[in-house]
Amino acid sequence: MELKNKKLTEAEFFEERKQVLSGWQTGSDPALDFSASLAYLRQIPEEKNFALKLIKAKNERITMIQPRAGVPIVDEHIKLLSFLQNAGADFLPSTIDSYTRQNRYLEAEKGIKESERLGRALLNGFPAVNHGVAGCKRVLEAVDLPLQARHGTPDARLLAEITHAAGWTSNEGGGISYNIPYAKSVPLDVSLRYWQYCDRLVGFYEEQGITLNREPFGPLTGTLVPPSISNAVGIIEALLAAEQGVKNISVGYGMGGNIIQDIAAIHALQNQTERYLEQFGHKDVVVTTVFHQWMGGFPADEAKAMALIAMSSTVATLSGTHKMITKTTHESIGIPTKEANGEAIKASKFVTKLLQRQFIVESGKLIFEREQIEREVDSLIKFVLEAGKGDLAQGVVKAFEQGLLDIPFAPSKYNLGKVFPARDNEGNIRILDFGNLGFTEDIKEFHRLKIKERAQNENREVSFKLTVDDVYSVSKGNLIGRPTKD
Amino acid sequence: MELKNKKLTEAEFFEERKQVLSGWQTGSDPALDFSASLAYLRQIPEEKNFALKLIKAKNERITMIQPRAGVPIVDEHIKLLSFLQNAGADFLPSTIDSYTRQNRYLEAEKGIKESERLGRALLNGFPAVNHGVAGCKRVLEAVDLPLQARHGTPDARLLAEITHAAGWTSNEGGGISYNIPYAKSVPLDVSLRYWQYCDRLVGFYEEQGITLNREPFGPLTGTLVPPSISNAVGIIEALLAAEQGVKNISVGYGMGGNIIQDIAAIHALQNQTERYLEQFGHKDVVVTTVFHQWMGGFPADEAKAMALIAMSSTVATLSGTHKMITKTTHESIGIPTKEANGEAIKASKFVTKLLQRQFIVESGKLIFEREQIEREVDSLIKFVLEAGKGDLAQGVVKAFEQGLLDIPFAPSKYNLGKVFPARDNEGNIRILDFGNLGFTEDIKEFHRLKIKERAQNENREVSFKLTVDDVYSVSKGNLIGRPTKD
Amino acid sequence: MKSIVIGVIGADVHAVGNKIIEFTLTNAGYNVINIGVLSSLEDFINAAIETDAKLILVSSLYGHGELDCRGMRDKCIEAGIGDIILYVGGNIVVGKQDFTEVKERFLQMGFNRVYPPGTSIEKALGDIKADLGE
Amino acid sequence: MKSIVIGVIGADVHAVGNKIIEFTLTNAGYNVINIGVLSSLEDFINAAIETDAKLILVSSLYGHGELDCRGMRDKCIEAGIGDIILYVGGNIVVGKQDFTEVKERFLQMGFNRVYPPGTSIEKALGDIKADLGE
Ligand code: B12
Ligand code: B12
Repeated sequence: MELKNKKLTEAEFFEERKQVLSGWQTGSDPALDFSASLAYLRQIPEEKNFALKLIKAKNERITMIQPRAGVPIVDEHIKLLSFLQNAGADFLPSTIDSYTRQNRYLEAEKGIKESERLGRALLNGFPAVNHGVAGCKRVLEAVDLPLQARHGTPDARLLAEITHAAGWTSNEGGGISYNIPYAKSVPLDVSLRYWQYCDRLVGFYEEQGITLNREPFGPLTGTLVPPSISNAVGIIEALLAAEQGVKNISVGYGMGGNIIQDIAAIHALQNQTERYLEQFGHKDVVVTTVFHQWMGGFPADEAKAMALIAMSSTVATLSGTHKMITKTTHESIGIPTKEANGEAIKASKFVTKLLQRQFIVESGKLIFEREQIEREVDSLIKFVLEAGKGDLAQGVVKAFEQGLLDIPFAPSKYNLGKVFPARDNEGNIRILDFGNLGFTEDIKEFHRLKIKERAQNENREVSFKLTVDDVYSVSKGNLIGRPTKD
Repeated sequence: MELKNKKLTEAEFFEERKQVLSGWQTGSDPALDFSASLAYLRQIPEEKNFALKLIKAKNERITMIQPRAGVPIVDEHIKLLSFLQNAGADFLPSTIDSYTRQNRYLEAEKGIKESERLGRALLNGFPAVNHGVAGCKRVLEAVDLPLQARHGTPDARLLAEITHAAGWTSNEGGGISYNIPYAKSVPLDVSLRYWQYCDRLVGFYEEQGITLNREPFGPLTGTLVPPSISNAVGIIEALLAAEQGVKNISVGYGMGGNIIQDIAAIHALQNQTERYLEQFGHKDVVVTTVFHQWMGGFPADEAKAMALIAMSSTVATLSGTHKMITKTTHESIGIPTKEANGEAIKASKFVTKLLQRQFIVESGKLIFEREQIEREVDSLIKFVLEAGKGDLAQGVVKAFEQGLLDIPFAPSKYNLGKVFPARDNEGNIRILDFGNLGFTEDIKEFHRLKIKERAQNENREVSFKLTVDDVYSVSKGNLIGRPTKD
Repeated sequence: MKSIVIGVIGADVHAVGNKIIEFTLTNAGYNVINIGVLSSLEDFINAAIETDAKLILVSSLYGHGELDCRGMRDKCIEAGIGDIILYVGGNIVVGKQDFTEVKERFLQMGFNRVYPPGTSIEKALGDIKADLGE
Repeated sequence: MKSIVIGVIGADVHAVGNKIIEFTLTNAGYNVINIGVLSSLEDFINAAIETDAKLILVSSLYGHGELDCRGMRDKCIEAGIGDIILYVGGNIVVGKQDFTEVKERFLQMGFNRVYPPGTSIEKALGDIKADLGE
């Protein structure tokens, strides 16, 4: 069947569903019958519904907080999440382990057993598929907040089925954002198709009166991603999701480090997602934004890491974003302890609450950057649609093939990997090498100028060395990777 | 002798000096002969001169960092300062103990002895007068950074003599800012007169080619001080200092919590200090600004305290201030350990360095707030000058008598204490009760409107309860002390 | 109306908490005699004698509390008000110290109640009511 | 030019460090065979045999390193390259753990050098030079 941006018919969906549920033994749980799952979802109180709580954040104009967290054993995971809830989280996650993300449920099973035997976590997350609907429900019922699966799974169909049936009211990811940064050899048309299923599942629940939230993963590789590239991907995934009937979408963005560019990116993301949804005929979708605290390499020093966390929270609040994903002071070392995670939540929440409703909205620079991002996004999406001869899904596949869309530092072989970003002299993320990126000539000229300005300021040639220096710089305490004297 | 804003003659100065130096036995040290002290100061390298390093910060447009710190025993104090230097401080302080601040050198001596005997600090700072020039020189020579005395002393004449002769190239304070918030019954004309001496001493060194820095204490009581009141006091103290020959002045400001108002306050402070100095005929004074991290009651939780520190650092950097004074995660409990102090320095510096040269300069709101503060400052200073029939020093005394100048929460009986501040609905610090403050009617109307807007929003009367709630709020995690449901 | 003497002891000028305490105790129905900041031991005792107060509530914020409060109970006995109730609170010692030890030191000086940093006056209202008998 | 095989083991997709390592080692004059992310034990060994490499430099960032690296030396021996030099670095276990213990576990798996989190590739250049004999 050829990939098209078109809503799966109920017949297609139900046909595919049989196969999906047979992917692992937990798929045969009768709790996965829609009669059962719908009944379960209907009795979930409003304050535990991810989508409804996000609408609340939007109406109240406040920034809510969500950590990342996941451990292999259910009871331990419950302890962890309860701890984070008490620390002040507004939304809870379940970060899924890397074997599950690759659908390697057998290895995940081994990881669970080994972790139980040794009494320490050998998996880097919560293997939701292996734990099945029952395990996932136990988690949901033990906490008071909405739950979301956060992962990085190209084929998350079974994961989505199990977690939604267990009352987890949001799923993160998308056919691009959970493939290109998270896989090496999964073809893009395949992951897009898989994610149509995930979205159709949410659309199905929506048709039955249950609103679930979907969140494209904004930060992509988390490493010097120019705002227009990540925004374009987020908008495209929002459009693909809406086509399948999703009505509550959060688009995300990973902090870049220049405050004005970051705020501009969030504003542009909100504006353009709404505008494109309208334009594609989806008039009743609620759009919110998600701001990720610094997603690149973190400083090892815990005081510095905490400073970066609080600084990120300041920018997030000023941007008016609706949800912020937190990091921890252990970021550069390993999966954080629950205590470290809790401290970061407390610190982040302190800032968002203290600065509540202080927004930065005006300033010429901000408007300039926002319009620049919007122009670039328009250019990218135009090239994508052209490549797909009007079909968005087809266009995405073609655009990645040709490098019209290209995500820096991504591991996937379906990503051209010719785009190299670097910071300009003010620390804004610009593009040094475009590869074949879908930018019009005037946009390219702007980037060239900006990068040249910086290189001249540092008395050096424009080269890949700028990119390399910028990858390291924040963890070393500088935004811009200037050449050092020694 | 009547107080006048007029440079002390050399004869008057030298006459008074004899008496000053006889205040405590360490005043008779021959190192206090100007021949000796000048020779010592002349060999101090540029990078250890406070005034010159501030000029560097100004030229490079960066925010440098200074902690607070002081313990009673010289060797311990050296250990402490070396530790803070290694943590990344750009300037070093010596916070002076409270007995010395009250010229109670006998009790300070007891405190030193007791601290030595018990092996723990019983004084809350470094008793520089008791340690004398020799002790203070030992401190300076053990570190690589400029040193400043930070205290709160109405009569700091002997302290200034001793510390400057020991090569400490800056002195914090002023006749208003180190009296009204720090004393109960020292008449204002007396402290102003004492500080003319401190300034004249710096002016004398200046005449001999040695530039020292003077820093009026900006935050005053640190508690809901409206920017225009603290800015007006800073500007007045700058004018008084310049009259005595001071050429390098840093005016300070304590963060209020509304980011736009804070940035506006720093911009207004820089602008108006320069403008007024010009107007008073002082054309060769270098003005820099100092931003104090949140000066009111701190949250007890260390993660939240660190968040407040990093958030303050973000605002300071965006404001373009030249120096930031840091707090610690122990703030709400007691004098910090050197480790806690070091962590805060690292965190603060991480932010100022990462965000280096990212300024917020435009935006209509910012310009509006800056102009509002400037209007209010102009009004206050006009009333002061009128009260003094043209003489600024006389004017200050009269203005405080009449409440034309009035500092909220100050302990001094020479302060009318009729001004009550409160936050408006955006968290800006405004005035709820003016007492007799030197504001024109249109300014008062603006404040009334803003406070009313907030009270209405909270469905309550405009009353002192707003002020009380706002005093507590930040330590509880809110900027505005809204009525709580419980 | 029962009388309570409040003030900030020693060379301490922290005035904000003192003003809040006055406001809170007055609202709670006590006759508050506020001798303000920079008050000596003697100032507290004299005020208590003059107003026949049953409770002296000492604030110390700046860290010298331990030096300033020494001999408090003895001086009260000397002045003939040996059984007056003595409270102390604020940030009563220098730095972050183990509070059980700190408390012990102040109890030995004759204080009846000793509060750790961060105890707001509201939290002590219950104790005051209990100790003054209501 | 000496050959070094680099790659990221297991289900790990952290690609950034891998690209930086390739860039750095190439600049340092080595022939770098980069098998990229999501590489199995066998991928590393096959690449080493094909290119006659003297050093395999394994990156593991995502926390499953301990599971993924088990049997590394044994598989090398089986494949007839038993004395190849094995390095591992990145964030090789889950969470913040005492590194001396972690190191011990990986040394026992047959690694020659085991690096703690935050060791950039530059810091290991000296070891590489020493081990490859220069
Ligand atoms: C960016 C990032 C991502 C990006 C990766 C994009 C991509 N495809 O590359 C995204 C967002 C996709 C991601 C995903 C995940 N990540 Co991640 N990620 C990071 C992060 C923030 C930075 C990594 C980075 O690029 N650093 C910059 C490069 C230049 O440095 P580097 O990778 O450390 O490599 C250098 C050194 O380590 C060293 N080095 C590396 N290998 C070797 C080998 C030898 C022998 C030597 C000497 C040196 C050496 O040299 C390199 C160059 O200098 C780190 C935390 C951090 N470091 O701050 C977490 C981190 C590595 N991620 C982590 C985790 C858990 C995940 C996820 C499982 C869960 C999640 N958070 O979604 C998934 C994993 C998916 C998968 N299957 O692998 C954990 C690993 C935990 C652990 N080991 O206990 C970390 C440490 C964060 C944390 N504390 O939780 N991540
Ligand atoms: C604002 C402030 C100042 C202002 C004070 C303005 C003024 N005149 O009032 C200024 C800037 C002038 C100042 C000066 C100094 N300060 Co100061 N200051 C503070 C700060 C930040 C807030 C105090 C405050 O107003 N809080 C709000 C009020 C409402 O709360 P409160 O004062 O704690 O009072 C409440 C409770 O404590 C309680 N309470 C008080 N007394 C009692 C008694 C009883 C019996 C009970 C039950 C309860 C109780 O009820 C009050 C109302 O709820 C605190 C740290 C903090 N708390 O975050 C430091 C702090 C008190 N200061 C400190 C110090 C050292 C100084 C200085 C010596 C040095 C310096 N930093 O310059 C000078 C001292 C000058 C002097 N001679 O006293 C230290 C004390 C250290 C210690 N004990 O180990 C602190 C703790 C900061 C620190 N960690 O270093 N300070």
